[in-house]
Amino acid sequence: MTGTQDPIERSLFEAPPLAEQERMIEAILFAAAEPVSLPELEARMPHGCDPAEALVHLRKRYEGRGVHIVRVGDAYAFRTAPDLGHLMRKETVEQRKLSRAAIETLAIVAYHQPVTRAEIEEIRGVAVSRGTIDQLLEMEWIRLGRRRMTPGRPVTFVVTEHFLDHFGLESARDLPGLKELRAAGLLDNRPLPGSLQKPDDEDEAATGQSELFED
Amino acid sequence: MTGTQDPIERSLFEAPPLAEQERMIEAILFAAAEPVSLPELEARMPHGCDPAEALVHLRKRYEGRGVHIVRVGDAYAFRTAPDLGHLMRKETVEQRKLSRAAIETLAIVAYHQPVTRAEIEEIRGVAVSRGTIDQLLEMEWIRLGRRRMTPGRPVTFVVTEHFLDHFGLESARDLPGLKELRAAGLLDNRPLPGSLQKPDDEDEAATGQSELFED
Amino acid sequence: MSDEDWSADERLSPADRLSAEALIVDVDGYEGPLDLLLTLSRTQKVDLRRISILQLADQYMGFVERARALRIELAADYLVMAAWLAFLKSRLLLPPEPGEDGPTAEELAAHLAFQLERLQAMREAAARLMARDQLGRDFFARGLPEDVTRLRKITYGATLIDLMRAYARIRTKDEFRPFVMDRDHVFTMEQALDRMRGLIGYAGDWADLTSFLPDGWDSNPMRRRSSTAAHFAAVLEMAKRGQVELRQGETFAPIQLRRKEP
Repeated sequence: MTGTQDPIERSLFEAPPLAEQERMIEAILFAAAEPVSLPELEARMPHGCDPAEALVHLRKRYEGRGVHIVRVGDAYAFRTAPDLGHLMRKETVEQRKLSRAAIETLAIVAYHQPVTRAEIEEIRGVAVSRGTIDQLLEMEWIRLGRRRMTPGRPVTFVVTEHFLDHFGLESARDLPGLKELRAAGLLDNRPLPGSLQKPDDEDEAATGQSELFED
Repeated sequence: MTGTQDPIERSLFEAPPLAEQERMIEAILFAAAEPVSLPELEARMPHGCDPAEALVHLRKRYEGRGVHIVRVGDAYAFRTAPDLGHLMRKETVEQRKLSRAAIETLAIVAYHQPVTRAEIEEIRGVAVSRGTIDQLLEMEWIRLGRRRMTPGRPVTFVVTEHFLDHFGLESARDLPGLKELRAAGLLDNRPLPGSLQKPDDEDEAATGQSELFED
Repeated sequence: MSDEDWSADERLSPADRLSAEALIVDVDGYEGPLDLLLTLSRTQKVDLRRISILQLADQYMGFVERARALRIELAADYLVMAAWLAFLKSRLLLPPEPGEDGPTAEELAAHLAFQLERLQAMREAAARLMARDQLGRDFFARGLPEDVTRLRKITYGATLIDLMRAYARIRTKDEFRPFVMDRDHVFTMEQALDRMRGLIGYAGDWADLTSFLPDGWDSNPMRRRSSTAAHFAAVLEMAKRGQVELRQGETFAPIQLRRKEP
């Protein structure tokens, strides 16, 4: 333990050199199974460190290696390179089988978020079955978003960081085909012409989404 | 995943280059739940690989880094550099499930805030032990709100930012209402795992009103 | 679509679905009318944007007819869709009524086409999502997260689901009552009076007041005291009105009562 004293002592006066900061981030990220956010890194490192800058260097160092640093929302984690997945058969976790309804609901939440239950049903043309939302919440792939400011103030759903981590996405903006879908108008909440539309949520749907995907 | 085909195909004829073998070991050691032995490495890598030689290079590569490869018996594993052990404190947090009394109390505060202790007891139908409230206060999931302007001016409780953070909520208003709980299948009275349980030991005993007037 | 988790299955392939019977047998497999329409639309073998809604309406109604002929119960929403498509078809075929308000038949048809295209797009998006490299299948987190220090801190966790279930559990126990001070331990004199009026008709002989206390109010001391006091006050009131007679052998002896003969 004597070796640990030095850097701590020194940090009272100045931040450790960048190379040392890189080592620290490397250790913290390696030890954690879950992504670690920048503020958390900063909180765990000695005073005066700049994890953002050190991270840039560290990420570069691991480019093309067997493990690399991925960004998940505002957090970072080491993950094995996807092309080596075949070596890891032993570690493969049995994935919970998702029903087709659950997968579609998940995709709709991801692409249309924040989205209400009524909107999901409108898109799928069928009631969301009991337990589907429940299951996705339990897997922590979706969570509650802000309530929609429309009559009834329905709850909305958005995807989680856990979801991004699972599918190797930096942010919901990186969903495959998002731009094309939006350009084709397929993410619009177009109400049925005339008066047959659901009373919920027409006006805010569009704004809610763009708000989320904006930088 | 198409990228994986190449090295596998090739490996039928010759072993992957040493740098590639290093990447493989790096990924295997990273993902493994326990140290991996040389024979096991060899078994998991493509035919013709020489994990012993690749390991020598890989270990050298990690010398002086934040993590390094250590030998455990006759197996190998990544470990944090000992001088950085002080950064690892966060990893030892032990998670425990909140007691039923505490989670119910928390739910009532979240849904009815600001709420007095007497009101919590009224809704739960049993007295709330001091320890339950204290625990929630200590976890910083609830805090004191404004005093109620009624006789006795009882203190009220509200949920904290920290609570919203933990449960991934943007505001307490976004909690689903009874109707939505029912729609999500959460209100169907199905026996919850471990139901038929006897009342919580600590605070289900009818202590009556006397305790209400304590403070 | 190669992903095994993604069971966007064989029934989507039109080749396997040419016979109407196959469609009918699979009716349980459809996730609602829109899903069925999307499947039927594939037999047109055109871009969804150029789909013939008229033809689709015919296909759908043909399906519903055959289901009826085979005495297969269709859920109400399938029938609602059939009725709506019949309406749409008639609007598409007939010239618009002069002075008619509301959306044109073409607008309605275009909207249906949009819904089909959007559902199809979401299916494809879902398939692409599931085909991505996934954590724990294609790439991996650290298998041996390190817990180095002996410092052990216990934190209590709960998920949102726990919270919502807890609330649901409390709220289904009984409906929410606005807060009143433990009213369920209080028996009022009015209640006792009502009760005694009903009971006194049977009390021709002297009987202890305590024998009139309601069931379930003698177990808990607070409830026993409250109900005794309320019933005592009630019989005093009834004695005043000349409805009962009261007697007590000595101080603290049981109070007895009987109906006063008119």
